[in-house]
Amino acid sequence: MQDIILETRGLTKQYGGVHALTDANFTLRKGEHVAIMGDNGAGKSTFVRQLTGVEQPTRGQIIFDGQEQRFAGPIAAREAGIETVFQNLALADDLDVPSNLFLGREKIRFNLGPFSILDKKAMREATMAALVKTGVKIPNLMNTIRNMSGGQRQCVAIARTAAFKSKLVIMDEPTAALGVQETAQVENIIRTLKEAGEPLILISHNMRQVFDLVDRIVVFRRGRIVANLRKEDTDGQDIVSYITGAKTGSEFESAV
Amino acid sequence: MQDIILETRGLTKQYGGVHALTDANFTLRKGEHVAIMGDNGAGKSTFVRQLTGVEQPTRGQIIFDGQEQRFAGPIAAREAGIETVFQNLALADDLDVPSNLFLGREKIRFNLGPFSILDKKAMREATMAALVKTGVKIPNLMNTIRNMSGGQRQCVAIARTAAFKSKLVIMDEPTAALGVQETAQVENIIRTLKEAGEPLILISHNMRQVFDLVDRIVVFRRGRIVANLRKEDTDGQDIVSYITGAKTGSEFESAV
Amino acid sequence: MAQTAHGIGGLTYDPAKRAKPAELNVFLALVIITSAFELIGRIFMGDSFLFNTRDNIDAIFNWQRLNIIILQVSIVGIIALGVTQVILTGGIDLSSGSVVGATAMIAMSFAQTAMVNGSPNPKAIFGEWAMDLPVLFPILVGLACGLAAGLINGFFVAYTRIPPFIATLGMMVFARGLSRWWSNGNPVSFPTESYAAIGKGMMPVVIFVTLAILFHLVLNHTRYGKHCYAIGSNEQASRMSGINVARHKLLVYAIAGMLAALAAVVLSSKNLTAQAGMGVMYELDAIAMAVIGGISLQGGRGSILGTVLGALIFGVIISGFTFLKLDAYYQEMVKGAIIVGAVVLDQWRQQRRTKG
Amino acid sequence: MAQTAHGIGGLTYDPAKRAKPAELNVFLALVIITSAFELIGRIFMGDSFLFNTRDNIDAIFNWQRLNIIILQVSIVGIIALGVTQVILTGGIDLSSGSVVGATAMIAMSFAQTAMVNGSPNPKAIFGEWAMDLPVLFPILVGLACGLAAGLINGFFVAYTRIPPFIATLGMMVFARGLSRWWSNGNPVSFPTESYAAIGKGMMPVVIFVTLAILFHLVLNHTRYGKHCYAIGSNEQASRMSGINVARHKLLVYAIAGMLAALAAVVLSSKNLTAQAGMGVMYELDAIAMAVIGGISLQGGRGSILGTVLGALIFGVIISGFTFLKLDAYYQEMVKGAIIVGAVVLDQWRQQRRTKG
Amino acid sequence: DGIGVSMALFDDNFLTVLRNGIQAHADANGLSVQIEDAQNDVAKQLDQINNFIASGVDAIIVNPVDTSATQAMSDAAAAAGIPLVYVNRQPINVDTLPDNQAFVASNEVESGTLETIEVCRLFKEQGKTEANVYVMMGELSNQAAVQRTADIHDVMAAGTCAVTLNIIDEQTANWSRDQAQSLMTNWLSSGTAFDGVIANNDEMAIGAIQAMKAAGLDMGTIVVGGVDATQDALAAMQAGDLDATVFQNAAGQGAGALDAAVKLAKGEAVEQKVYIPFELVTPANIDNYLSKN
Ligand SMILES: Nc1ncnc2c1ncn2[C@@H]1O[C@H](COP(=O)(O)OP(=O)(O)OP(=O)(O)O)[C@@H](O)[C@H]1O
Ligand SMILES: Nc1ncnc2c1ncn2[C@@H]1O[C@H](COP(=O)(O)OP(=O)(O)OP(=O)(O)O)[C@@H](O)[C@H]1O
Ligand SMILES: [Mg+2]
Ligand SMILES: [Mg+2]
Repeated sequence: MQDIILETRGLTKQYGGVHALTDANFTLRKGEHVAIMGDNGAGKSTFVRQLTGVEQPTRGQIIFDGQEQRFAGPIAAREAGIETVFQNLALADDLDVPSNLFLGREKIRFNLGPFSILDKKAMREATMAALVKTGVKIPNLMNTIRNMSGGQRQCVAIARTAAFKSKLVIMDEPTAALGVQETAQVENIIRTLKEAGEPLILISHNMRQVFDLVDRIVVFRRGRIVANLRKEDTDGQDIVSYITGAKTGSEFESAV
Repeated sequence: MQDIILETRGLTKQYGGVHALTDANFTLRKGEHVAIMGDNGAGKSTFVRQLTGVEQPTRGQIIFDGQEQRFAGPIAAREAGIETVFQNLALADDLDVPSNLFLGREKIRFNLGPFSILDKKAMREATMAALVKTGVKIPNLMNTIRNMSGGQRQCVAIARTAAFKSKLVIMDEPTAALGVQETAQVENIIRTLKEAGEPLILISHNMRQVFDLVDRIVVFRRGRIVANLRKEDTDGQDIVSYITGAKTGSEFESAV
Repeated sequence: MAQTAHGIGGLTYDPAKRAKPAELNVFLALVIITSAFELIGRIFMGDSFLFNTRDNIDAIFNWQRLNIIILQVSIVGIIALGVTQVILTGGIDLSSGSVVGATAMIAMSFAQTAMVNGSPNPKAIFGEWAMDLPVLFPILVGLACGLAAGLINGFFVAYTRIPPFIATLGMMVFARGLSRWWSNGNPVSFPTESYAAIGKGMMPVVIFVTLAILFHLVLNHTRYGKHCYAIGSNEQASRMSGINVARHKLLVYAIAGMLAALAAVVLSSKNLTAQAGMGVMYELDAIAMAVIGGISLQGGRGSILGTVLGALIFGVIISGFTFLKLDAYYQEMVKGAIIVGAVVLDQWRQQRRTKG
Repeated sequence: MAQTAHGIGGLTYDPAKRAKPAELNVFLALVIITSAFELIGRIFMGDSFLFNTRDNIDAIFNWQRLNIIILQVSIVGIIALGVTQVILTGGIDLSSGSVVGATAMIAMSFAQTAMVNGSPNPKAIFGEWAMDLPVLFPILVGLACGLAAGLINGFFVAYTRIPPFIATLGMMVFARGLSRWWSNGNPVSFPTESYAAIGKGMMPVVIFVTLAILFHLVLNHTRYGKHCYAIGSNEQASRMSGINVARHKLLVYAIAGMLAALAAVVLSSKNLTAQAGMGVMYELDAIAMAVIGGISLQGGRGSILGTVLGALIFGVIISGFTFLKLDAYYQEMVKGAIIVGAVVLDQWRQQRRTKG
Repeated sequence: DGIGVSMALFDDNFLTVLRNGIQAHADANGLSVQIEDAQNDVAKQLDQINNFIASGVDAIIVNPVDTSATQAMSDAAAAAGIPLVYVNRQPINVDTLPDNQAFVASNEVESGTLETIEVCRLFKEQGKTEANVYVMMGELSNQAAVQRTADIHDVMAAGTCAVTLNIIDEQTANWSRDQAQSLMTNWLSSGTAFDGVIANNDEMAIGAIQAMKAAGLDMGTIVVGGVDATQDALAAMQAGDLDATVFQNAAGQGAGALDAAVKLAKGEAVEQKVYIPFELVTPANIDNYLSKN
């Protein structure tokens, strides 16, 4: 199908003896917003790490934007157009906020290869603009990330993803540490992505958020996909019973 | 008053030029469960770090259990009877789950001072028992914490706090990374504490959770306490207006 | 919920496929290097590295070779045991070599014998009163020196929070100066017979192996060991969890200092002399043994077993070179390559494992 | 929302009270140590450390003293610039001292002059063809050696992921072996006049200061610098954020190798000879300069300015001792204490700051 | 004021005796000397000389780390007009020294030669025509080690050896007794028969002896030679373990250098080259040396 941006076939990951992800078959259409839900330790972040080249899957295929891909590392995934907010945020503790926001793609004034001169002013201003959208407050942007509160850190990571164009956005529990206002702002950012037609994978434990934002919900349980439901066909109670194992999607019965 | 377990007077913390906490006057009665809410970066975790001796306040007094205290470090606070789940969890990444759960107070078989022989079996069993209460699933307890999912890590930190008797429990966003089931379990743990009469300070951004669990809500804004409300006298909408600064508690007006 | 022997439910877990201990790779490197020497010897020299090909001897193994392999690394090995503990906590000890020098000088000064070949000891440091003392005396003096050095290191690391690299670098420079000042650079020689017995024959090996077993047990089964790993893994978290990090570090550096001192006693006894330049570069060798043995310089990961295997790799390399009669000018170049190779092998296998 | 020059709203922020740069403390330590020498000199020796009290000279400052303070640390200082970059990325370079030795030998072999005092060069390594070559030739050969060593270090660190400690330890042993093998331990001497000019007089200082300014700018204003700090701060995060960590490390070690090679050229030119033992322990001195200058061995924190100040502290200590005629036996003991003291001071002030 | 001294290395036993000789002679004559340790680093040595110049000393004594690096030192001292005396090792610019510079040294070629010829003589005395020996070298980057090892080969090549020498293996033990013990044990474990050990210094010779005794070898039949005539070596010789060593008058060299420096500082003329010969020490003449080092 032409309109599929991402597909995985039989994606599997084992750590030592731990079967963290087993035979995941997943598809995402262009412009679609999908949520992944599931217990703690169900394998959601593991799935993200395989997609983004942070780890190499034990088995299975990833087809992104029409081509089979085997990302050697996160750089490859990002260059292919996947922007990710990782659960561990992936921030450099000793750098200030603008440096983190532009980590790996700094704005430059002269191109001298690796020795290109940085455009610090432009980065600072762009950082302000990107952070204001998340609603977070940071009294001093020149402080290091180490000194930021949990929510401030998370907002920096989100702003980083939102500030760059991409073909697919993945967010792993982006609002877990955010306050009421900031959560609302970030949800707005996600709605903007929807309007812009950028596809999104959202991992969240927040039922309200998921039903507010996405088109489709995929449930992970014990390393396997156990349900794949359009928002209209389900409700919170139903999802919980998939998460807890009280129910299993008919097409996935063999999986459990 | 006899029944006050914790009181702070004029507690203040500045980092370089950042006024993270200003003149916090806070009281907690024995057996009382209080929630602290507020924006990201409002100073909630800073408040916790001053209470627990992780940092030394710039100014102000802490009166705990009837005595003025100036905890030199987290050890002193813990010895005085304060158990804390920190926002950064304070886990040792290279150790396995039981070692983390008993970090700093290992079960021993022979007392030989620092060279006391560990009772590994007893610790493993006690770990299982403590973790089952949080509802988390961990396929291999002997894996290092580094390899645990976000929620698994958080459950280990919570189980650690709940497993030991104390005079005061502080939890800084304990359920941020938890799934639906695990959150419910941890809320049950908190209810058990209430029944046992152990006082609690809960930091959370989750309005439903706060109204479900605590007796009183304290709101932080820009490093200051701006509201102190009994649950019965308020509602979610009201709290949000305090958080955003649309409203300020009458007795705190001078503060802003 | 499925509660099993190894965990509580959730994902499928297959204990048979669990990660192998990291020491296995180090052991493999040891085997490969040894076999390489054996093979090269058989092919190019018609001689065997490990087995006896001489007619006049019955033994199958060349015991002399096996002994020297361990013997020549056992003194630095004793130091490496202490260094391992320091590195586990995320620290480093650059002072051990110099502490060996200073301790050897001081201890030996109390271990001298009055008469040498019928004439008074030409290297006497003190007067009559310090001659022919009971052997326990110099040993205790030596251990006290090591303890003092370790406590000073530990004090600075733990209570002033300066980087261990600097604290122990300062002690390295200081102790080397002390050992030169002690007797104006003159060697201290001619110990009593009982002192000479400490490092005689295979005694260094016995001491090394005993201590290795002891510290293996201590690191794996006591609170002390657990706290070493915890502090190295996340010092801040350990402090927040109520471990007295400062006191623990003081203890770790003190133990490392005492082990260096013990190595000094054994070394000076084995050599029947103490010299100001003794122990130069031992600290680097000791650290290298630990790192080859798989310890992480970030702290938190490693083991005594690994360090012992790392020491053996060193021993095999030194003996192997002499066995091959490799030209001295090439030896160091090849040694550099082997050290790197051993760790590359280790790393490569570990990566394969996590990728699998 | 209150959007100010330094941030976006929230808490009150008072820019006047923001944290002082860490280099201030190092500078303070330098001032204190220098003043201490000046004071001790005035009180106990009736002489001045920094000023001229000799009648036959007009100058107020003892320029000779100031010059030698910088001159004697400028060669190790050049190395320290490279080491600073390596440590910033969370690595370490133990090979620089040995690379200096090997490079000096090799470069000098192409910088020899054919005739010495009318007779053929007694230390000639190659034949006629290698004599009296243009000065650029030995310089390029030297830089190429350093580049090769750096690339090998970088390759192992970046692509096989072995600990930098081991990769560079291997290179340390290898390069020292190479420098001994090169001419079987014999020194290589008698360079051409143009080669001798490279390290003459205050040239080493000029080179050091120029490079220090250059790398100060590079670390603070280029992408290269930013990535050094990022990788040292959190390598995993840097990788996840799309920095090509492996390629960057390769570059960092290559630059460090070239700086060591440059130091070797200057050193051998200044001394008019190259020796297999040249540069022994320079790696430790270079690392110590950087650490005294406030760099964190965990990576991510530090600066070139700090390293330069650290180098100056070294220079003042060495000159101060000679000035005070301090007995060499005590010198090292005192030096050890001063190194520790300088960093304790730094640490103590930093802690006070964060407590305030 | 005073005299600055830069020694190549403090940790070396022989140089320690030389250094103590300078100190003792200075104390006896009421002179102030300041002795620095160059730690075998040519560059450090040059810096020390510059530091002396900055402090305005009357004269400088240098025990060169590298005899081919002396040109830069001579230049620095000459530019400042401060007298300079080289001690123990012959500087490469010996023939072009300025007027206010001198040297007091020994010729390293003699030490290894004397040692080797004596070892050969002892083999001959045992009735051998051919002998297998191990050679223990000092630090490979040290010129004394390189020279003394070359001396052995030169003696063999020149035919001045009384028997035919076969070198089984030639390895470094870095001047150290401990490394020499390990090296010897490694050699012993190969089981090759040998007749003697020629070591670049006494410390290594003693280490070899200790290893051989530990393995139960009869030291009466094995010939061991060293250089330096240290107290430990003389004791080993008295015990019948060490067979030959070579004495170099360290204290005498130190005192001579100091005298020359003082004279130059006063502007008096001195002999510019003073050679102090090595002397062979054997059980026969050992009594002459027992109180010298
Ligand atoms: N490197 C690893 N080695 C061993 N086990 C691992 C590793 N990484 C993850 N695991 C295990 O794999 C399982 C899945 O982890 P994952 O992080 O994908 O969970 P998750 O669904 O994201 O959970 P959460 O909601 O808590 O973030 C967990 O049981 C975890 O312990
Ligand atoms: N060590 C520090 N140095 C400088 N600023 C700091 C430091 N620690 C915290 N801050 C600042 O103090 C403010 C309060 O931080 P704190 O962690 O208390 O927020 P919080 O209320 O817990 O927020 P969150 O809900 O995001 O966890 C933030 O603006 C933060 O950037
Ligand atoms: Mg996750
Ligand atoms: Mg917080």
